[in-house]
Amino acid sequence: MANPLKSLTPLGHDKPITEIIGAVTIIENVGTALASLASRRGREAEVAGAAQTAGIPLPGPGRSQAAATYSAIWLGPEQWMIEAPFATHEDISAILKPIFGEAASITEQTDAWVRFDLTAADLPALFERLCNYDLGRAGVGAATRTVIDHLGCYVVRRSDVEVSIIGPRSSAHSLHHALTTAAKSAF
Amino acid sequence: MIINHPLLGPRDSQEFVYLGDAALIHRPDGMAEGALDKFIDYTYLRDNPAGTHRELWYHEQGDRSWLVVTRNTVTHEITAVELARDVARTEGRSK
Amino acid sequence: MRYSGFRVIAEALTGHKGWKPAWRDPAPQASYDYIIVGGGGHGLATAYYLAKEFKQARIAVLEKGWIGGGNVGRNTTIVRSNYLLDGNEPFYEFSMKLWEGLEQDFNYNAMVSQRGIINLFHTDAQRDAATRRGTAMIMHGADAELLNKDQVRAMYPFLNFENARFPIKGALMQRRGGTVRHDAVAWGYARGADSRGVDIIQNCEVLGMRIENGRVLGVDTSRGFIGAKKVGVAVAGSSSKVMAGAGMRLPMESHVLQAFVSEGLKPLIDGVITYGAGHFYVSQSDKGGLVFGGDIDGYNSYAQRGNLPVVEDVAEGGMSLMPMIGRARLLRMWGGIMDMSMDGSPIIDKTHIDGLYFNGGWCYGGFKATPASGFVFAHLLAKDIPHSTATAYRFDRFAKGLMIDEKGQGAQPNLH
Amino acid sequence: MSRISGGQIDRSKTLRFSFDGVSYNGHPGDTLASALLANNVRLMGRSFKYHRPRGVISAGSEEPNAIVELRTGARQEPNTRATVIELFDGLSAQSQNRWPSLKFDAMAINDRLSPFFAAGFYYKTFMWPAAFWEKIYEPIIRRAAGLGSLSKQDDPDDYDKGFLHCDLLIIGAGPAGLSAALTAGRAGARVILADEDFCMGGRLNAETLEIGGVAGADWAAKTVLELAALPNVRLMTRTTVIGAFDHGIYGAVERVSDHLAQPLPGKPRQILWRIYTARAILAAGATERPIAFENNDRPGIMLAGALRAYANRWGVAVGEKVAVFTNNDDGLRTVSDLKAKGLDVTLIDARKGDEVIDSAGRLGLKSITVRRGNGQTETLQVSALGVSGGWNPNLNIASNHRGRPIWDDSIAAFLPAPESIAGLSCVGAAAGAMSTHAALTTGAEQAVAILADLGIKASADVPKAEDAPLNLSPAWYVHSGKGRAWVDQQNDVTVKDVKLAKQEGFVSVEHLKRYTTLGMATDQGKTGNVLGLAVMAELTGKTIPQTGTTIYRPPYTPVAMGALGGRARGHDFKPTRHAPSHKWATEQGAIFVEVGYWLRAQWLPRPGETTWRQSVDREVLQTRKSAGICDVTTLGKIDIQGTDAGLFLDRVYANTFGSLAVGKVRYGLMLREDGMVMDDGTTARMGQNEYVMTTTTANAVPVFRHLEYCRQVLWPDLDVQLISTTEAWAQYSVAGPNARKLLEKLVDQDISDAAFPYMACGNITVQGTRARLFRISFSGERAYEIAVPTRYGDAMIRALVEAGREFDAVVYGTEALGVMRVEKGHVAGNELNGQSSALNMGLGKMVSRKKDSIGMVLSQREGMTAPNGYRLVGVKPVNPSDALTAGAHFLAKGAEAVAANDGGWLTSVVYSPHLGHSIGLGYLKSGDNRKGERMRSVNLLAKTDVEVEIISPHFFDPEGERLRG
Repeated sequence: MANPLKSLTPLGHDKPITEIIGAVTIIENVGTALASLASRRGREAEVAGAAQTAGIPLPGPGRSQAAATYSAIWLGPEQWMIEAPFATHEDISAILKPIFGEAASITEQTDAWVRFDLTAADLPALFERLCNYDLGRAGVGAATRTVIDHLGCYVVRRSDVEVSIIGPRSSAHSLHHALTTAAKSAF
Repeated sequence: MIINHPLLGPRDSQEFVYLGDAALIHRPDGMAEGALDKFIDYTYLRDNPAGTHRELWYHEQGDRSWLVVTRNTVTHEITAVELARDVARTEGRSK
Repeated sequence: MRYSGFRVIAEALTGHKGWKPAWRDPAPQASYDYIIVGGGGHGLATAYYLAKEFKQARIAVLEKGWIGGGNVGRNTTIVRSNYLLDGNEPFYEFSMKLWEGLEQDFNYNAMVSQRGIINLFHTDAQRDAATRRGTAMIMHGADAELLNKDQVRAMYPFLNFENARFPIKGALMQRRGGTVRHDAVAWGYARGADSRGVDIIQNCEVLGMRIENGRVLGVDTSRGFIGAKKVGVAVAGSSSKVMAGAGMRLPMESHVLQAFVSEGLKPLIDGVITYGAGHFYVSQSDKGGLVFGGDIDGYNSYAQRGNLPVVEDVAEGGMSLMPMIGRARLLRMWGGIMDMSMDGSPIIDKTHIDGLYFNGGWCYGGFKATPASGFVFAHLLAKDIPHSTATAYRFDRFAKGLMIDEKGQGAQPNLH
Repeated sequence: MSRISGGQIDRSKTLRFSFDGVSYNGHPGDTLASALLANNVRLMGRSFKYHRPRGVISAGSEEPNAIVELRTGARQEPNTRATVIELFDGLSAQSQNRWPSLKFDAMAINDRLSPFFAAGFYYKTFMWPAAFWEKIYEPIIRRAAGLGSLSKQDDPDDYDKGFLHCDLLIIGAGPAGLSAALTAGRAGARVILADEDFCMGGRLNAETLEIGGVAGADWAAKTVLELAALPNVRLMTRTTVIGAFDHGIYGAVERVSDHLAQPLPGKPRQILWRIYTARAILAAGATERPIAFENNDRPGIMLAGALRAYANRWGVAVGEKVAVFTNNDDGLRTVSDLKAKGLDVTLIDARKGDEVIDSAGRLGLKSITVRRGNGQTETLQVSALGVSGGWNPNLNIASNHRGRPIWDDSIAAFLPAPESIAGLSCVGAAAGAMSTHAALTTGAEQAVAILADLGIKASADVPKAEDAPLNLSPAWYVHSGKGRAWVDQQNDVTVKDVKLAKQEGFVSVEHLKRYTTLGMATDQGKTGNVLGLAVMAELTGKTIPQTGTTIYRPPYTPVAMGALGGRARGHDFKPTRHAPSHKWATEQGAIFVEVGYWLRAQWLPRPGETTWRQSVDREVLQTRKSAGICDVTTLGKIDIQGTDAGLFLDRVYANTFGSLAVGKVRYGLMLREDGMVMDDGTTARMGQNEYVMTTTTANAVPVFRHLEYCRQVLWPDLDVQLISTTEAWAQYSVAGPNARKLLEKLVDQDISDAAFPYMACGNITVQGTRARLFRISFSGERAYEIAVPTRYGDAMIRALVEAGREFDAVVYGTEALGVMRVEKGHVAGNELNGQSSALNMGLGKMVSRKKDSIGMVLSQREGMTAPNGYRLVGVKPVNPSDALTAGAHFLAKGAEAVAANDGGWLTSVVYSPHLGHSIGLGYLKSGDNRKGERMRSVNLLAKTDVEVEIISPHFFDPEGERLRG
């Protein structure tokens, strides 16, 4: 068998980028595996139970929640995005399926997205140039999907000074351009 | 405009896609007698009121919920926003 | 009283004392042979042609406000006959031919200006569609040309050819397309109709229809009942409201279409430019303002005003097509209520009620259609048979599966 | 110099600027207007129609006359109000709409000919001969019309858009706005205070009035300092709120860099803010209006409050001897303030029957003629005249939702109607509260009331200030003589024009505006509209409210298109989507094409290939001969799971799916409810309750939306879950006789025809990497689509190319893809035009009548099943060397090219290297029964007329043996 396939980051490099633009640090995060989890009709309780046992948080609307290994983002009614360390959970859907069996629909999502982690002391000042999400009122753990330069992106407030933006992978360059432009303009 | 999403709170209508009159919930049975006439009315005729209007919006750039929004077409005032799935069920839709 | 250059000079020298009101302000009579509901462009044109071309009399136009206050006074003034489908193109070409002789016909300078319209294309598929459309236009007796990128550049060098997300590949041009001074169209028809005995009754709102045994007897108005042998409704924007008075549900929704004008500028844009990769079309008025527009807001509305997202979307299209307009200023925005029909095409037809006729569902196309709409509606009212160019605009086309869907969007009005 | 003592300018610094090439000095704090006046320049522009010499009449954004071209080159900015241009060092401005010079303007001849240019004259002439309009009359009119000019160069500056949120937006930072902001700010509410000026304080900066014992301007400065220290308050100067939109959203434009020679690196020129508010306060103050009299438009004649403002705020006197013509006590403030500055001031008080009946001075005011109450007339030599006809509340934004303003006799002006916009309250002069005390009080009290609604406790603490009444007695225009008295100065609308409009029946406000162009100029009639209304009211013997009201649309002042466009221009107009093979294809020198937001390789030239056809022909022939590889990632992929997934597919597809076996793929046809084809694609059953649907690239988003609609709205109890996986998988088509051999080198499983027959699908691995394989074909060849996680997409294309080397495999682009699908007769974009049914496409049999599916019923309508309708056909030129063009129409031989003979059209055309001539697909009336017929395909744009033969759309391997292999 030939050499295993080599992977590229969403921005098309061997290694993820890190850059500092004035007061903002932008990191291309490739260290997280993603899978969507959706309850099958009428089996919401089973899903909740299995998740609890497995240590998978299932936050409510507009929220994200972190636990020991897994964290999760609410996507829609009875639907979440499960996050886990890529190093240990590269094949995340294969790991999750046995946990939920036929009670849930699980779909691999790791490669569908590009994730940028933004760090800045004054994140609201940056986000007021990016999207209509009121980050000033969004506490830690707030998570939502909204529009950034025509792109549907998830905005996840990890801490007071850190936000993840999870956007469509094929538009990684456009999204990155929007973020760097706003960072230069805002500060 | 602002649509007060029942799960996510106030959201800019720019995140949504508009479809039209919520009467579309009541899709006729295609296998029933006289289906053709029913489908012609269902697909083409509208009350189009100047006033209160129940209409379907899709949160495409958000949580992908279809919503039934009750909105005044003269003032644009929104008086109710519900998950279309719940409305459809209460109005008798199932499988 | 006839208008002319000599008259203008004579009046100028005598202090303008001789000018008479452009139309009378008559009180409504007890009954008429024809009542046209709606004193907009279409209603006034209908009355004008009823009197002039079909030699009918005892005609009244009822307007709830002031004539010309609806969409004829709030549009982007573009005229063209560059439609694709058999159901549409003969009608719009007929309209174009009427525009071409209109001012001499009704003795009013409506500034019909055929400076040409181009529809830009940016993909091979759009070019193929332009070829199909242009060939169909010529087969219907209209004019059409396919311009390549260099021909477009020669015409409008300031368009974004170098740094475009969606490069310009060429354009479909109709040289006979152009613009018309919109208010003057309403006033010209009103004056022409009035001088032929038509009663134009302003501030007279139709509150209901009086119908007995399936036949219309007249209309109840804010100024009392007015009897009529035939009632023609031409109230685009309020069609569903008025026809509900006759117990009818229509295949349409009402939507707001915003339009915009910039501050006055020295000449920049001679003709009409339509962007093929964004929602933006623009022309420059004789006063110097850039008149431009884009898509409808997209939700049912009777509010005659829109919201920011569409304003921004139109400006984005404009900036991407002609980055020079960044330093031009948007002066005024307004909204008109469109009858958005289920296939994007109008309805001009009898109803199931004897003596009640309907004209509406114009979507974006109402202004350019004004002369033909009035003419064919007058034809239908006077002769009870549709004019040869408007045979497809029937109510029953949806039941029969004979939609006239230029955009191929199906039964969703806000996509047409 | 006309500089006098005082003012809020920094005399320690000097700024150089030029107007019409002459350089002058000014100071920080000056506007272009104040600096020009300080340099004794009163003539600043020409009017629109008569080219009358004009100077400033105001000190704010309502200015109709002093409008100039600011800056030069690509940054030239026409129609810019000198009264709001903040002076900066090196500023350069030119006068506009004049030739050859401002002082001598040849077009001023129009003024002499004005009797011929009465309102609406152009509607009555220029009609003969018809052809002359475009050729002669209109070009002259167009050249004469317009004001300033654009550079016709790309705007070099950047613009941002942004979004702000607050409890309370306060529009205007005069006494009322500051008082409201202080009250709300101290209470801890989230407040935004926006003002169009570069210095907060509003009229306070232009007055000598005191608040709480200190000068009003000082109180304002102190208040701004306190607000700036509050973290919950955002102060936005140079920010114009342009309009009120639905549900508490306001638009605002912040001029970030307009007071600089050019923006700093990386910074925008302006920002369009969308402000989301719980509540808003309109504290926009009031705008003074003139009294019309003969020749009331000369440079030097201005609003009394403006004359006062130039003296108090900018330390500028417009001459030593001045006069004030007023009908209210505010005018008296101008008299006293100017006297205090040592000027010689004459008062003409209309309330005493005194009137200004004429003026003199062609390029600048020299004298005025005054008729005293006792009938005596006198001529006063003055260089400036301040006029005050009262003040109109700036209710513009309050009427954005078309709420009709209400007339108030006490100040003879319109007030905003209560609740005219939900959530908006009006205070201060904007609400008709004209004294400083009233402004401070209404501002504070409204803030308290609003915050109470929002559950925030606040208290009003209002300092002492003057509370004098306006004592206005209405005077609109001076009845005298035959001359012209201007109502709308920029558009040259005079009292005579209003009279003519009345005479011709244009009495409604809407008709008056449109017929005379009153209020249509760049100032939107801020100073002229009510005056015009008053004149019409008098002529018709009605009251002003009976005559009509004027409501205002956004924007409050004109907005640069760049600000509304933001960053979305050039390549940033829309996002770009890159396919997984993009990096590799770029290295290969591929030619890319826009497909929606995607960039796809259109063809991949090889050295020596000089035309696109050479590349495409090679790609096609080599694929059919051996193997070809194509990136098909852009097709939509939707993961469909749930115990009802099969049933769901039966509802959304016209053909049957429930019966599809696990491990199998089927082609699906999706209709709209109106029976037209919406989309097509393949759907694979990957597991018992697990399907993967593919859509066309163009319809990926609409189809997903449609499926969610069916799932949530139509059949809410079906157990179906959906999620898009378009971007998760890098998918490549491998087609051609050697496709399997090529793949066998890479995949870890047995994919022999026995193990993996035509239309099979499954989860596999590629060198240990998770992958999916589908044996489906769009090209008519034995073909597979192999998908790997997107991060391996780049490696996968390289691996495929490497593995294909021994077979001389090619990578092909969208052109070759198109050629092969046309050769095979597959419908695609040009056939899926939204106007075509399954029957039109020759797929009528796919619509199952045995089950209810979207579109099934309406597809049966008579008009859509007529035998003479369009049918998909294949077309080839009778003479193989003839080229076909897509979009050409079908005509019978010898038939005239008129609509009656139109048989249909060519939808797609390609050159088939395999057949050696061009081929096409088309929709032809009764096409089913016309195979073998010879017709013409006519393109009337390119003037081509080609004889063609109608054949089956399946040009290539009609039996499909090659598919199964």
